Formats: sequence, structure tokens, C-alpha cells
Amino acid sequence: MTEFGSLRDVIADLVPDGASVAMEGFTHLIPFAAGHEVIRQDKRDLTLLRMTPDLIYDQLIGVGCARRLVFSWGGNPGVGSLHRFRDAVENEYPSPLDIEEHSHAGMAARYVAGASGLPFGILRGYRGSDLVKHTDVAQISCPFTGEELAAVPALNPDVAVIHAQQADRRGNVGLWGITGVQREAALAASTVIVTVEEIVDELAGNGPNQAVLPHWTVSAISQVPKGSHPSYSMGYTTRDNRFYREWDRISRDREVFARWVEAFILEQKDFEGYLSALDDETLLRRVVDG
Amino acid sequence: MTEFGSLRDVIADLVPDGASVAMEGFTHLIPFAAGHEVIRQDKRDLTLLRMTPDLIYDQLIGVGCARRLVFSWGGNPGVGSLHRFRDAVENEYPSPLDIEEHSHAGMAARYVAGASGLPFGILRGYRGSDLVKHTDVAQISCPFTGEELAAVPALNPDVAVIHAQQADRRGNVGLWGITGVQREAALAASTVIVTVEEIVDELAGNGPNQAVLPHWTVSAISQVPKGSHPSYSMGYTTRDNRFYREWDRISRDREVFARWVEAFILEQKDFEGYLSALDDETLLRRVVDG
Amino acid sequence: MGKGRAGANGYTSDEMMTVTASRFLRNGQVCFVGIGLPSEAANLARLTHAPEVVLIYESGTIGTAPNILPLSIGDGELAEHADLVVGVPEVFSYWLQAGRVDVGFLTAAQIDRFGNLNTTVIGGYQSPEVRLPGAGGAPEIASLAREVIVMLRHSKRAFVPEVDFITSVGFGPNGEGRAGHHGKGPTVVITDLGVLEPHPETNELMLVALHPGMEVARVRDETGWDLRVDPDLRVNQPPTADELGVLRDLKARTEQAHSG
Amino acid sequence: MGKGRAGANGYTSDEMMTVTASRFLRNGQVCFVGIGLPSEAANLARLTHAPEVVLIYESGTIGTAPNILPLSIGDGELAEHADLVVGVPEVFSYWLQAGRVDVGFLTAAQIDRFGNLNTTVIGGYQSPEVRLPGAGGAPEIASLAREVIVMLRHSKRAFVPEVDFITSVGFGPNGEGRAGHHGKGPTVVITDLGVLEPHPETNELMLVALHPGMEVARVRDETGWDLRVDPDLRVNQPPTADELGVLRDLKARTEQAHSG
Repeated sequence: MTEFGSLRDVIADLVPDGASVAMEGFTHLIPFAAGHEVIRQDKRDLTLLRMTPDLIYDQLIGVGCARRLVFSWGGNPGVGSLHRFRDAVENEYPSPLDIEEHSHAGMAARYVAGASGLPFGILRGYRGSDLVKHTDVAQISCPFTGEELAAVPALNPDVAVIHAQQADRRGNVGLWGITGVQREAALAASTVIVTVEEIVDELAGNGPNQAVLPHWTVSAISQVPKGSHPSYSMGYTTRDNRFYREWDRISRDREVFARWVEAFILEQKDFEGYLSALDDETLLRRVVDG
Repeated sequence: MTEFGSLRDVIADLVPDGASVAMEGFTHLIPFAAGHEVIRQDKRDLTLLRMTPDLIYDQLIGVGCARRLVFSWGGNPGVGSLHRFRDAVENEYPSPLDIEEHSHAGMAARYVAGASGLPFGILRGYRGSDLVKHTDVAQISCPFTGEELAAVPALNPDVAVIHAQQADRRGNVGLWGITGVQREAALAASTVIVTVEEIVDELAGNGPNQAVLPHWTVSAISQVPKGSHPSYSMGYTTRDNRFYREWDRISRDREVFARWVEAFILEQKDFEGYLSALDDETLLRRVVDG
Repeated sequence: MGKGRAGANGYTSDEMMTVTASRFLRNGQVCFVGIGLPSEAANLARLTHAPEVVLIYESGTIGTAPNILPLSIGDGELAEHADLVVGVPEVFSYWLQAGRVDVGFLTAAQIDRFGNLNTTVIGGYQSPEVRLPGAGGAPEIASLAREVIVMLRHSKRAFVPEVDFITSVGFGPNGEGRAGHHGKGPTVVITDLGVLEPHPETNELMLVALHPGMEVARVRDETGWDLRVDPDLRVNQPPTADELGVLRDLKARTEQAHSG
Repeated sequence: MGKGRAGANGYTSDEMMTVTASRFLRNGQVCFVGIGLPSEAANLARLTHAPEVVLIYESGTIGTAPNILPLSIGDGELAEHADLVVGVPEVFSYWLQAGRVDVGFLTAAQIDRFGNLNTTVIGGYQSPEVRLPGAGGAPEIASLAREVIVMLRHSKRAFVPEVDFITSVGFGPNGEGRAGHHGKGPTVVITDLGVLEPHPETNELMLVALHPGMEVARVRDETGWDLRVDPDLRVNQPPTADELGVLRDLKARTEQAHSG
């Protein structure tokens, strides 16, 4: 049954060192609060899974939580590079990072297979791409037509972490807007952690029966308002595009990044602290200027 | 682009003799009006596809429109047999009926493959079932684990026919409640016919972005209020359970069935006529009593 | 004791069957429910000792708590009272196939001594004597649910040595067992006369419990093979007043709603 | 004429590129749009000559008509103005893979003379000089869209004889062609200098049109292979006042919204 708890307790209890963890969210509803808590608790040797690593994984990789990254597109959306990710791949800084990369279609098919209890998924994909030389893709023939298709292994995270708009008191989770691959990641995982904007008597969603994950598929829920910042939670917050652009400057330099993590994550007790720190304009200036 | 037209014109234009036609609907939103129009226009040699044939196919089979049936469960839900279907299979009356049967999971996987543009779908299914001796299922090995799974060929109807609650004036289609396999059937088909309860300025559905089929995937739309009777259209009509029970009596006898089709379908100009005929209690009595 | 009329004990054999079946469902279990007898028993369980049971119907209604019994698998009642409603492809892929179902609750036209179920044809496949509705969701439920509960009225026509067609596998045509399946198969068969369970070694269904007032001879007589009887044969508890009251209320509500 | 500043003609080379690209999109086409330059051109088309173009972004937003350009592929703006929003698995399976996309609109860090695209690494894969974001949706868009339009600013670093890594295939490493693919591949490449198209026989990209005021020598100079020039070299029409006005309004609205 679903447990409700503080994010600190939930991450401490359910994310062991060495786990494979999928913190999903396709631009929308990215679980930043949970990512920060993982950094605060200094989890190690994680295998991070995610279609679009985004800033949250840049931070986790930058502090050295990750041993391996499985992904399909690792950039700062609309801005440019993930500099900590690049530094890890290009210079093994702060530590070497194993990578396994796919196309979006392939990653999606892997999660779908995982959620479906199948060992693999099939797609008409990867054709002519050099990706096949560097990743885990097989060929499979259609038994009816003989057509050759790509097969990809199921992806079943130890832990899936998602951020949603709402949970009801029984633990049913509702999310809407761009829902990405979160249902599949959650249904493919052994443990499912959900942070939510709000806990409500009845899911608003869009009409009845809009639970996206029923309570019995969810391990733990923690309420963290604005827990997707600088991503957004449709109906609750808007995307902090300025932060995404600032991240380019913060993450480009190892020292600035380290100071930022120190000031905005490690010195903060929780995500509320981080949100307050953001309001302090001088703090960011001090971090950037050293 | 979507055309709006009378059901008579739409069926005349888009359902040729010999076509494979999927009139889908999982108890809910069954496109009876379209089925009646097919009967009125005396279409022949159809291959009927449908997970749950229900009364609509009992009628089509009973009048001899169908040459072949592909299905996974052919009963009168909660009542018993489909007598016209049984008469066709057991006694080749009114004509022989080829059948190809699957499990629900297999049929669903076939439609999903069809909608996905894949030649086949995979599932952990049919194991130990005699179905494999009589239907089109292959074995396939997982290239990563070696596990043996079932493969089923994609199902791509020539024509899909569904009933929905709403369409907007651009032709976007909205449906909700139990949605069955309708999206997949429609997206797998070459031609998509939709009957709707109502044409609206803006889809109500359940919040924004609730079009289930965008206008450019829909060939033709015809407004037919109560067009799912005796099935139902959530939010518009309720299921006529009494009719389902009466059907047992109507369909059990070849003569009664023939009289019923004559009186309720062939002698009616359209579905509105059928609905009016239902209000005339004496008509049914005359049909049953001969 | 007639099947439809309350006997001297104040309940019918169908009621006894439903109540007994409902007791096999444990609170919090996830149950994939077939329409008819299974649906009745599963909802009785939900309304009595297992309020947190999660009922899934193949129409895609998950965690549903209908006020009345559905006549069909896709009644609006199921959608209106569900935690979520998903498409039919998803209910089989993300939910059943993924191994999320504890109990599959099935019925059939025929069952054989190894728990194989037939809902396809009586007689040969090509020219059947009786064409039955077919497989529906049953083959995969039988294979993939952690365990399967079967409900079926006892009769020689229904309890046959070998089914005419294995629609949904139990322990295989010769009781081979469950290799290749993710679930344990039919762990219990509840009838209007008693309860059968597979023998732990041979997988042959044997009589393990009688309903009150039933006799072994009658059960053997209604069974198409030489039915073995568990040496520790039990007698089931009759329905409690609560069970009976809740069941009858449910059926009365249902009848009233469906006659509308 | 600088890339960011309007030149003597009253428009920038980036504007010329976007306007030219937008003209390749026809009304009613279904277009799978990448973020950045393609998104700008596709929306310009929608707001000018192609109001019924259907824009699909890989975030699952289908038939979307944003008022401002999205900064990311999953901006709320895209969801709010979409005909429907589907999950990411579905956008690739039911929509792209099913062959519903007429035009894939892509960009890349590198393109080679056979239209192959690189968004993965500069240098070797194991120890790259520059690690780029990776594939995203591009490999399947490149393979499966009926045709592909590429937008990319001209430079020797971008237009290379052979890409360091084929992320998304054009006509293959040696211009082999499109066997095994459902789409025709890159039918046109629009840059800030002009337009390239594959030679009908060799599949090698050749210069078929110049933007007004550009010279062949400059284009050849910015291209990393010995660029062939179509004997019937055209000169593109400059942006109309309407195109320019709509584009600038769109960008001004966008800037204002994103600086909030």
C-alpha cells in the first residue's frame, strides 16, 4: 500500500546506492525535488535512466552520484549543452560515466516493454543509424512477412520517480498535460516514488477516472509543492525558462557549479529551502562571481 | 479531410462489398446505426472484424452480409448465445461463415500492431490453448533472453466504423468512458467512419485536448443521435438491457429474426425510423408472434 | 435444495456457491473478474470481508466498485466507479501481462479433471455441436494471473474427463503442470455442491470440501470422471446472515436497476 | 549581411532561411517538428500560407498551434493549443511509425554530402571531442517521415564530407539510397545561404538555389566537400512583407513571454 512521508524519508528508504533510477518527465513535471534530495543524501553508483536527462541529471552527474546513464537526448532544451554531462563524458569529470544511448522511439519501446511485462519491444527503428554499433539493439524478423525490425530489451528500473499534480488520500495519482513516458516508467519499475503538488480529496484531473496510477502501484508519495522547478506542473506552476538559460552559465564552470550545489542544495534542508534561496538574488550572484 | 454526410451516403460511398470492416465498441458505443445501414444497403461478402461481435454482428451475419468473421468473444453479454452467429457456424445458415478466432489479448495486440504500422505484435499469450491450432499465431524468441512469446499478425481493416459522443466542426472526434479498442481500430484502418451523438463547437470530453481522433485521421462523420442503441453512449444514453434480453428470443428463431429485420431495419428509412419503431410495443409483439 | 430456491437452511445452492467463492478472495488482492458468477462473488467479497480488493474487468475498468452487478463487462456502472479506465489493449498488456493480477476469477462451459477450461465449442472445432462464445480474456488470465479461481455449477456435462477444446489451460491435457506459465493455475474450483482443488502431485482435481448438506455420492455422480475425495474432506461453513444479506441486497438492487 | 542583423535588404540571413524553409511546407501536410529552427519555420508556415498544416512535436502534442514559439519541446504552450496530447510512446508508434507524417523537419550539428545527420558526437564515439545531445526522435523521423526537410546554418564545420557519426540516416554513408526506409529521406536542405537538394542519381547534395545576394563561391567555401551546383541554379524570392511581419511578430511575442 502507498505510504505518505517526507521526501527525505522516502528517498532514504527507497533509493539504495547502486540502484537503477528513472526520474522521468518530458520537459513537464520533472521531479527536481527528488533529484535534489538524492544529492543531499549523497547516493552513489546510481544507474540513471531517462529519455531526456535535462538539468536534473546534469546536477546528479555533476556531483558524482551516477555511474551510468541510459538516455536518448541529453541537452538543455532550447539552450544548448548539459555541461556537467559533457564534462563527465568528455573528461571523466568528476568521475567516469558509462553511457548507453538510444533513440527516443527505442527508449519509449523499452519502457513500454517493461511496463507490459515483456522481455523486449519491437519497432521500425535505428535503420541506418550508427547507434546500432554502440547500443543494445537486435534485429528480429516478422514471422508473417519476413520484414526485419529492431528489437530492444525491456527497461525495468529498480526505482521510478515522478512528479504529479495530485494524489488523493488513498494514494491514487493524477497527472495531466504532457505526460511523457511517466506511466510506463512507473509501471515498469519495482519501486515507484511520486512527489505531488497537492494532496486532495478527489483527483481533479480532467473528469472522472483520471487516476493515472492507482494507489496500489505506488510505493510512496510525498507532497512537495513546486517540486518540479525549474520544470513546471501544468495548472500549478509555469516553466522557469530564465533558470534554464542561467543554468548554462552555472554549469559551464566546475567551480561555479560546485558552489551552486553547495548553496542551493546541500546547505538547504529541503526543497522549500531551495525555493527560498532562489528568491535571494544576491545568493546567485555570489555563487557565480565566487 | 473529414467529410460530414448522411449515414446513408457515407456507408454507400465508403463500404464496398467484400471489404474488411471493423465496427468496434466494447459493450459501450457500439455503432448499431451504421450496422443497420450496411444491412439496408445489402452489402455482401464482408469480412467482419471485432473483438466482441455482440448483437450488431449477429444481425449482419443473420442477414448474410458476412463471408468471414475475425473475433475473440461472440456472445450476448450477460444473456447467452448469439443465435444467428451460432446458426451460421453450426448449420451454415443463411450461408457458410469462415471464422478466425483469437483471445482478447491477441486481438488487441493485432490492432495495436496495425495502428503502429508494425507487421506483427508480440504477447505472452495463447500458451497451452488449442486456439493456436486453429488460428494465425506464431512463436517468436526474445533475442535477449531466449523466452518464447506469441506473435500475431497486424490487423488493418479496410474500414473502421465507430460511434462517439462528439465531433467538433473540424471533424475532431471525442469519446470517453470505456473506449475499448476503438482508437486502435480506427488508426489501423484505411477508411474511418464515425457516427456521433452530437456535433459541437468544442469537444466537451473531459477537459482540453480530449480529441481521441484528430480530424485528419477521420474519413467521414455522420451525426446519428442514439446511434449506439441498444448499446449506450455514456453521458447521452444508457444501455437498453431489456433489448439485449429480448434479442435472445428474437434471434433464436430464423423466422422471427427475419421478420424483425424486415420490420425494424429494412422497412425503416434510417435509424430514426428504427428508434420510433421500438416505441411501438405492438410491432415487436407482431414480429415475435408472427 | 434447488439452485434457485432457498432450501430448509434458508439459502440456495447458488448462494452457497457464491458465498464460498467470495471467501477465497483476500482483502487487498488484485482480481481480474469475469462476468456472471465470478463478478457476483468478487463483489460480494468486496462488500463484506475484502473492502480493499481491487477489481479489474477486461473492459479496462480498474479498481471499480459498482453499486450493482454489471450485466455486461462494459456497463457504464463499471466505468463510473473505477479508479481509472484504460483501453482494452492496455488492460491486457500493462496490467494482466505485466503480472499485476493476483487472482483470475473465471467460469467456463466445461472443465476437465486437470482444470483445463473450454468456452469455445462442444464437439469438434470444424463442425461443432454447440458453438460457444469463445476465448475472450480467459486464455491469458488462466496463464498469467498468480492463481485462478474457477466457479462452475456441477454437472456431468460440465465436469468432463477431457474438454472438447482447451480454450484456457489449467494443468494441461495430461496434468503436465504449469511450465512456461507465470501463474499457478486453477488453485480452486467452486461449484454449487462443494470445492475441488488440484492434487499437489497429480494436478487432478479432487473434492476437498462439501457444502453443508451435500453428499460425496452426489458430487461424484455429477462429475464425469472418477472423482477422488480428499481424506480430510471438509464441510464449508454456511453463509452468515451478513453474507446472505449483502448478497441478496446486491442482487435485488441489480434486478431493479436492470429491469428499468 | 550578418546572421542576426538586418542587412541592406531589410532582413537577416536567418530570416531568409526561416522564410525559405517555411515555404517548403504545404497546407494540410502533417509535419513532425524538431525544436529550434524547424519549429520557427513550421509555425511561420502555419501562420502564413499553410494554416491547416498539422504540427506534431515529440512531446506528444498533436495538431498544436502555439501562440509563441516553444523554448522546449514540452512547453505548456504546446499542450494547451493541441488537438490532442498523447504519451511519448504513442507519438512514435501510432503516429510516426504508422506512416502518418508527411514531413519530418530536422536540424543537426553536422550534415554530410549524402544528407546523413550527426547529433551525437564530434570526434570518436568513445572519447569525443564534443559530446552532443544525441539522437532524440531524429533517427526514426529521418527513416519514416515521407520526406525530410533539414535546416542548418552553412559552415565548413557543419557541412562535412562524412559525418563523424550517423545519428539519422540520409542516403547512407556512400549515398546508397533509401532501401529499407519508408520515407524518401532529405529532399531539401535549407541554409542561411541557399538551398541544397540531393542529385537525383548520385544522392549527393548540390546547390539548387541561392538566397538573394549570396554567391556560389561563398557557399562552396562554407561547404566541406566539392559542392556541385545545379546548372539551373535559382535565386530565391526574398521574404515578403507579410512573411517578415508575421515572423517578427512571432519572435517578439516569444521573446516577451520567455523573458517573464
